[in-house]
Amino acid sequence: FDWFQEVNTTESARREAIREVTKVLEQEARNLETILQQAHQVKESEAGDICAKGRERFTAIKELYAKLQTTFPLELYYKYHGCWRNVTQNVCFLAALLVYLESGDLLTTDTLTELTGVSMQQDEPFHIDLEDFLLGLCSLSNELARLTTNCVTAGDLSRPLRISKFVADVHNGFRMLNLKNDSLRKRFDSLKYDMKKIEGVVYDLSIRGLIKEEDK
Amino acid sequence: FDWFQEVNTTESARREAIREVTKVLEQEARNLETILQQAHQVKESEAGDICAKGRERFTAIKELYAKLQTTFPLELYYKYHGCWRNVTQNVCFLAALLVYLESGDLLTTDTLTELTGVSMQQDEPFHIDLEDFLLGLCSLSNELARLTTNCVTAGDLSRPLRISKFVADVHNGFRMLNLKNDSLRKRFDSLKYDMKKIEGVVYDLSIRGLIKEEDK
Amino acid sequence: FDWFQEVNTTESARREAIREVTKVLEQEARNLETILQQAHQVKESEAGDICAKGRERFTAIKELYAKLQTTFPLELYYKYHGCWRNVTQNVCFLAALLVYLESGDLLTTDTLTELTGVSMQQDEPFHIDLEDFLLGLCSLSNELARLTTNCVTAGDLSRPLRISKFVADVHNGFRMLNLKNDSLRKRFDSLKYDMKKIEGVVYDLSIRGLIKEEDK
Amino acid sequence: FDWFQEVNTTESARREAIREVTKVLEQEARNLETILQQAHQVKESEAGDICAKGRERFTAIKELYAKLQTTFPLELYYKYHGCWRNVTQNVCFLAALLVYLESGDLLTTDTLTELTGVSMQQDEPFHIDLEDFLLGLCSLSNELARLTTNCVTAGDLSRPLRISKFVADVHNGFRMLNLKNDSLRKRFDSLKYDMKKIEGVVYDLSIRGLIKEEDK
Amino acid sequence: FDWFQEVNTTESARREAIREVTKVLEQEARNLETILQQAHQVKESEAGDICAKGRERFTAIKELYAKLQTTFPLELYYKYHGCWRNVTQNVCFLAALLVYLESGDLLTTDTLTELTGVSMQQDEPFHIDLEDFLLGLCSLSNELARLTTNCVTAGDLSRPLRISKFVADVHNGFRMLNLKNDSLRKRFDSLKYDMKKIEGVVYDLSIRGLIKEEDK
Amino acid sequence: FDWFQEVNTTESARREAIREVTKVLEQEARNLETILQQAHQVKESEAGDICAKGRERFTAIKELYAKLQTTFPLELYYKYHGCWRNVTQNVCFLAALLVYLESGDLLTTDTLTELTGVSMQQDEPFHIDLEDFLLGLCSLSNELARLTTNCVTAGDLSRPLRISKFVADVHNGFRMLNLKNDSLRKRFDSLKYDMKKIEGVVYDLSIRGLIKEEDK
Amino acid sequence: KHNNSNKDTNTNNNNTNMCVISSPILKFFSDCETCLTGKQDRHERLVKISRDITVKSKRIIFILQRIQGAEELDQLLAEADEKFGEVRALFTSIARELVGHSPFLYLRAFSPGLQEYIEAQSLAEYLRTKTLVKLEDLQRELTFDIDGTEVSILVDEMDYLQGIADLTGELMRICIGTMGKHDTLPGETCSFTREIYRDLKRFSSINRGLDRKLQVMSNSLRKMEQACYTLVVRGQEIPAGQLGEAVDDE
Amino acid sequence: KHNNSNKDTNTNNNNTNMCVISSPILKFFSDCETCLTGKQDRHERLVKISRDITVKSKRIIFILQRIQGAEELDQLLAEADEKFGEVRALFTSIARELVGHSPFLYLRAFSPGLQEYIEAQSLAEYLRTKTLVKLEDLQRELTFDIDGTEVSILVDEMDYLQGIADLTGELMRICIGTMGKHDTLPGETCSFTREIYRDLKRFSSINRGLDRKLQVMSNSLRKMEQACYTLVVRGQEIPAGQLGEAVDDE
Ligand SMILES: [Mn+2]
Ligand SMILES: [Mn+2]
Repeated sequence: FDWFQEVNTTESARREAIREVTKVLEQEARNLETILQQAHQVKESEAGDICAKGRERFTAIKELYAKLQTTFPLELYYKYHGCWRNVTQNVCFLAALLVYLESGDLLTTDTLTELTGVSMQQDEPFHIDLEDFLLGLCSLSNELARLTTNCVTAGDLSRPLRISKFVADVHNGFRMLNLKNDSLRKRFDSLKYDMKKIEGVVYDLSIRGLIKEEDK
Repeated sequence: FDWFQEVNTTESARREAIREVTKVLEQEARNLETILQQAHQVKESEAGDICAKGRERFTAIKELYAKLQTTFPLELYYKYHGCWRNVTQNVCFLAALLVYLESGDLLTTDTLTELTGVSMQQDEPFHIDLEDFLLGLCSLSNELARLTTNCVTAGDLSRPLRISKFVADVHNGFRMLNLKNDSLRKRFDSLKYDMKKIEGVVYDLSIRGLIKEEDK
Repeated sequence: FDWFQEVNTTESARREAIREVTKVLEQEARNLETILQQAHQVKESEAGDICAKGRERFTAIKELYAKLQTTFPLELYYKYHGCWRNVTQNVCFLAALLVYLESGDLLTTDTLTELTGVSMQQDEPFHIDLEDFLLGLCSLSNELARLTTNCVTAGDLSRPLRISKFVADVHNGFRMLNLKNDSLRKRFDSLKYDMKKIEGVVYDLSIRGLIKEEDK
Repeated sequence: FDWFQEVNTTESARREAIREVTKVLEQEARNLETILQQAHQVKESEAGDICAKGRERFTAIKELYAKLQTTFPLELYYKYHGCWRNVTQNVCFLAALLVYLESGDLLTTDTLTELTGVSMQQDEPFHIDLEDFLLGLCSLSNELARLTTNCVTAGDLSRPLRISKFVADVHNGFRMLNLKNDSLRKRFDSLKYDMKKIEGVVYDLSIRGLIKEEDK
Repeated sequence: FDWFQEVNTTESARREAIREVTKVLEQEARNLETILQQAHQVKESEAGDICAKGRERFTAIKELYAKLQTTFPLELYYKYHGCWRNVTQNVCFLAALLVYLESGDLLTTDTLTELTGVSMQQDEPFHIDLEDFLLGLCSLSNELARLTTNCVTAGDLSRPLRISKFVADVHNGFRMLNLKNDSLRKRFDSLKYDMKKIEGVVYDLSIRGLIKEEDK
Repeated sequence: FDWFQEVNTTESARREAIREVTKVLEQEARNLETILQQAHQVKESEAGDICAKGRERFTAIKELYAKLQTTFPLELYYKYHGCWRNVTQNVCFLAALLVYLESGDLLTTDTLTELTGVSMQQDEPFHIDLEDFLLGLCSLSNELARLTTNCVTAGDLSRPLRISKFVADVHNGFRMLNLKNDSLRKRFDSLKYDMKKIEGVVYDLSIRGLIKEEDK
Repeated sequence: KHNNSNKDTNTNNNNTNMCVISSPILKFFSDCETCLTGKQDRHERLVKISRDITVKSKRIIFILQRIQGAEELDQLLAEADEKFGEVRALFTSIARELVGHSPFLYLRAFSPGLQEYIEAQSLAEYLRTKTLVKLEDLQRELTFDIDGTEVSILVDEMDYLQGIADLTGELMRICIGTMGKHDTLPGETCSFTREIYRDLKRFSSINRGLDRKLQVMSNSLRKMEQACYTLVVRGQEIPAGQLGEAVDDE
Repeated sequence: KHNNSNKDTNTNNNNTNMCVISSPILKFFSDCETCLTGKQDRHERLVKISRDITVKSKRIIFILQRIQGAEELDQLLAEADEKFGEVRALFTSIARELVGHSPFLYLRAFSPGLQEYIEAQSLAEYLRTKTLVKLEDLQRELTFDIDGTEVSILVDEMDYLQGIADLTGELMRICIGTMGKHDTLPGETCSFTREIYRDLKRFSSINRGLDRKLQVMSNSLRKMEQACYTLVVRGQEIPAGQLGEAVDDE
């Protein structure tokens, strides 16, 4: 049984090391989130500053992902995948939010790789799992639904229409996928709900004549 | 126990065959949905094209239902009913949406049979279960509620009133039924909610004098 | 355990008898609701007819409550209370709606007793439970919120302000209660939303100068 | 919607009729169980009387199954199957227990058909579902495990060995099946446990020299 | 989103292929189990024949494991690990049982690799997970506890003491491991229980003077 | 909320520190257990050596308890109690086993304090919780039941009667307590089974005349 | 701003109990408030009494669980009876609270205590007379004369059956605990439980709650049967050649 | 029969509290009995006090929920303060029970009451000062001088956060309820909640309990944001051609 004992010890040590890195990664993600949350309180024009600060934080996140890859043999990726799933979904969401705030575009896999230093090629030893990426996008639309109401409250009446178009595009993309996975399907339903909510805001503005013709 | 073993094998084979067909059926339904979803973006007058394309897809769906009936002895219909329930509810919804977009009328059982090739006579060996049909109608009102706000946004101000009357009729029909079934009752509550939402849109138009007298 | 057999039989028989009566009661309540629902489509001045028809249906309801009291020993009232809770809440709601449509007043306990033949004295053997009555009032404000928008649609611009005052009074009454975290508190929270909605309509009218000075 | 209403009513009536019959069937099954339970208190030699009484009760059960088949169109068998599943499993168990007490043999499908009047051919319109039969056999071994300890307590030392052999045979039969179904797999695990328990009793007797050589 | 769609399809195809292989693997494991189960009914001296037959079946199992490795890129081992966990634990158990019946020794990792063609080096791309191996050993002691009582019943009085020593050794090995994992810890508790049961049998033999001095 | 950051950090650090100590404590307890387990294999007369070795290990345990007390403010004892409950119950059990093996007496609170350096005065800031102590005693009777059968196997026929008397005394003590329906009551119920088991051994010996008159 | 129509009414209901309430609506709600608060307060008081009853009943059960030989029975029962007096006093307080109110309205408040009491009472009754306590006897014990009014704390059949199901759990403990010490109790409790189980089994699947109780009973019964089996199997063995000695030993 | 070795000891522990206990083992267990029963009894007493605190705190919250315009605030706070006095008396009883015992040992007994109290206290504090009550202030309020000993009912961070999470639920009700009646409260409560949420979000996934609370807060926050949105959207609309009238109306 000595050999087992040894395997056991290696195993524990690895999990401990992974735990250490993901803990810091979670902390970094939370810091980034706190920064990006401020977007709810500022005008769109002032978001640039927030985005700049947000982008900076990705340096640390990139390093942590690099470090994570040194804690275990990469062929065991999916053995430990559960340990960083949650935080990676969160990082995907935050990257997507950042990119949207910066440019109004959808996060591409290339940009995600640029920000985190991790590939999205599913056959790479260490990569970002597709499902985690998609779940991150679901969180994005949820946050954008909140942003839509808040920017109306803050007096910014031109954004809702743009957000609405953006989320409709994401929704269309999702509909193509054959979602077996339960948690993803559930989140897709909530994406649908978010889209309707944003459409509702656009409607509220339209009917009151608060949308400029040129925005349409 | 040999006999049991045999029964067991037949059973597995059947479920496998059904699974195959319903998988394709789901894919077809998704395609059809993508087509009909475009109705949210176009003027009512341009919906004809979408409807034509949608109607075409039913050829494939009809064939799949025909194929489904060959995968198991029809007297065991309700043994396997659970396998195609979801997709059938979805098909009913899409058929109802198609018919509404085409003519503004409620999908009749005859039209449904024409589109899917499946009878709605509850005593036929293979038929569409009444409950599945009704659940499809609930999805319809949900979609129409969305359509209502979107067509106001798109500047089409005459549809909401008509949709409102249509959904009120459906709602009245449902109220007559003595709904015991839990999932149906829940969906009926959401139908009520959709109706109120649509009435809200009509109200918004009314108070702003945006409803023409002749529409009333 | 023969006595248990007996107890069981009595018990089953009683529950069956109660079930029979409440089933008919539910049907009657549904019929009454269908009648009163028409108030959404007619002018206030024409509601008299609806009310008259509605009031008639209470004869049947009264009889059913009388019959209900013969199905079990009255000291066991709260043992079987759960069986008719829902329908009684609904009856209270409908009675309150009727009275409001007739006179614009809040249903009093005396009128309720007159309509249903059941006392509201909480120490009477058979009575209407106070909480059921209050839950009925919550449903009333929900229905009045819908009525408010619909009567604007129908061109009746003087009712919203009156409804608004009425619901505000009910709301003020509710605020006096010490509620537990139960269904009543939840419904009270949603009453607040109904009130907001009605106030919204009044606001919409007032910014358009559609409220006559004498109504204020 | 009238047609729906009608379907709905037929449906309710059928379910009510089925409920009536199964309720009586459950009662009969319980009576039979009370009779067969006495086997735990009597010597094996006196079981004949119990069995005779038990067999008589099957006349009523047979009639009830015949009546059940008249309550709905048989092609809808699996639509309502859930309603009599439990009681049929119980009846299978009781039939198997009866046959075991009478002869020490395993209930055959023919005998079951003889007792209940229902075929076990899975393609017959009305039949006993294979799974229900197998679940009944699982209950049998559970009861036999109890019987084994009780008959030792009552001083009957020759039965355990015979029961042990019988249950081991049933267990072997089960092992051949590819059990996908969850509830069946769980029950199979408990069958294994019962077998071990009975083997334990045989062991207890063996080690104390309480098993006659000729029994082995 | 096209790229996602593609990834999705590959994924489904792989899972399907894995499912196919593991299904056959499960069937083979069941067949093997049926063979080895006969050890409960024969004398120790006659077990050789059973073992020979059992060993033969491993040819098929080995091939299936080889085939399994072709169904997906091996670096994704742990992504799909859950699909063959159960059957692999069962195979480990059966291999361990076979080896014990053949030689009275504990299955070594080398022998397991020889039988299944799969390495136990935890860093190999495709290997048998250590935890699955250990869970297989827990099942072994459970089976040996049953064997112990059954061989006393069959009159074989010298085996219990040997089994007792063997299981005590396994138990000692396990105690060294720092078991964090929940399911493993639970099974370890049941191993403890099995050991006590076997000690009980040895006690029963001892007090009756049925253990030969030279066996001690 | 910076204070919360701080509190959180302190809290995490404390829990980490406690976890560190208890981890080592668990390891030490496991080592001690391995030593005392040998008592099952040796004659009573040779147990002295085992006991001596066991007693030595308590030096380390004592130090660890001393260290544990430095990891958090002692007034928060019951806040973190859950972290060391399990291991303390185990230590109590091992201390009680040691004392029993040494002297045949029940572990007193004074001896426990001597061994672990921790008081059992329930109002001391750091103490051994009374319930943990009692749960340790339950484990003791469980172990003694195992010891009883094993020492018969080993040919030591005089111990069972003494163990029986000892456990009966403990059982009598427990009967004086008013227990809630908690884990202690459950363990007390299982203590009864242990007592029965030991009495069974004494009975087995006595019917064979293997108990010497002077032991009675 | 657009809605200050009811500011006036607001101000005078700020402290509802002190100032004059003008509108009939507010008058009605003020009455509701009194009624609802009264209910809540009574509910709270009943919960407290019920908890006391639970504790005391549990302790009675522990006293009775101390039984070993036949000779101590009377003393234990006497001890229990004394405690039952205290429990009865608590039930009197409940009855006092319930004057003019339906026990079923407050059943949820005190049914845990009631069930535990039934468990204790039925255990005592079993040990005293070897019979099952009757529902009507329990009911009579729970009928009180409060200032001339007769108040019954109605015992629901389901509460009774819950108590009986719990009783079999306690009987199981007694069966195991007295095994080898008391000549008849283990066997008697086992047969008694078996009879209750068989009788009640007739009503299974009528009521979901009852089914759960039957499951608990069935588990207890199996444990008792197993214990009796062990005793019998062990007793069956008379080692060859030592027959004489074994008889001596008895 | 074969085991009557301990019949003697049996008989003299039948009523444990009355007769002399000879063996040291029994002496020890008798001490245990005293200790365990004492614990149980104290637990029960604390549960009862805690329930009273819960009821009273809930009623304080209802009083504060009556707020509409700014002018009633002082009166409502005065009313609440009076009730807080009663709650404080109850906490004094808890402190009295805890003299010489760890609050954490009995935390489960009184933490529902404590949490509800924190909810009420933080709501009052918010309405009074528009700030979040500090844990140390709460802690000071819950430190008592019992016969010269200082007894602290220690407030765990998690209890505090639970109270804050519940607070946001109540703020949500106030936000909705005062909308259109109170000029500043709806907006203020919404921003205040948003800040709390953002600050606490930094600690998410540290603690599972905290995550659940954050979820509750997030829901309340969204409802408040939605309500504020509705108000703003509505206010944005000035129908063409009726501008003059609308201004008049204000
Ligand atoms: Mn109990
Ligand atoms: Mn609250």
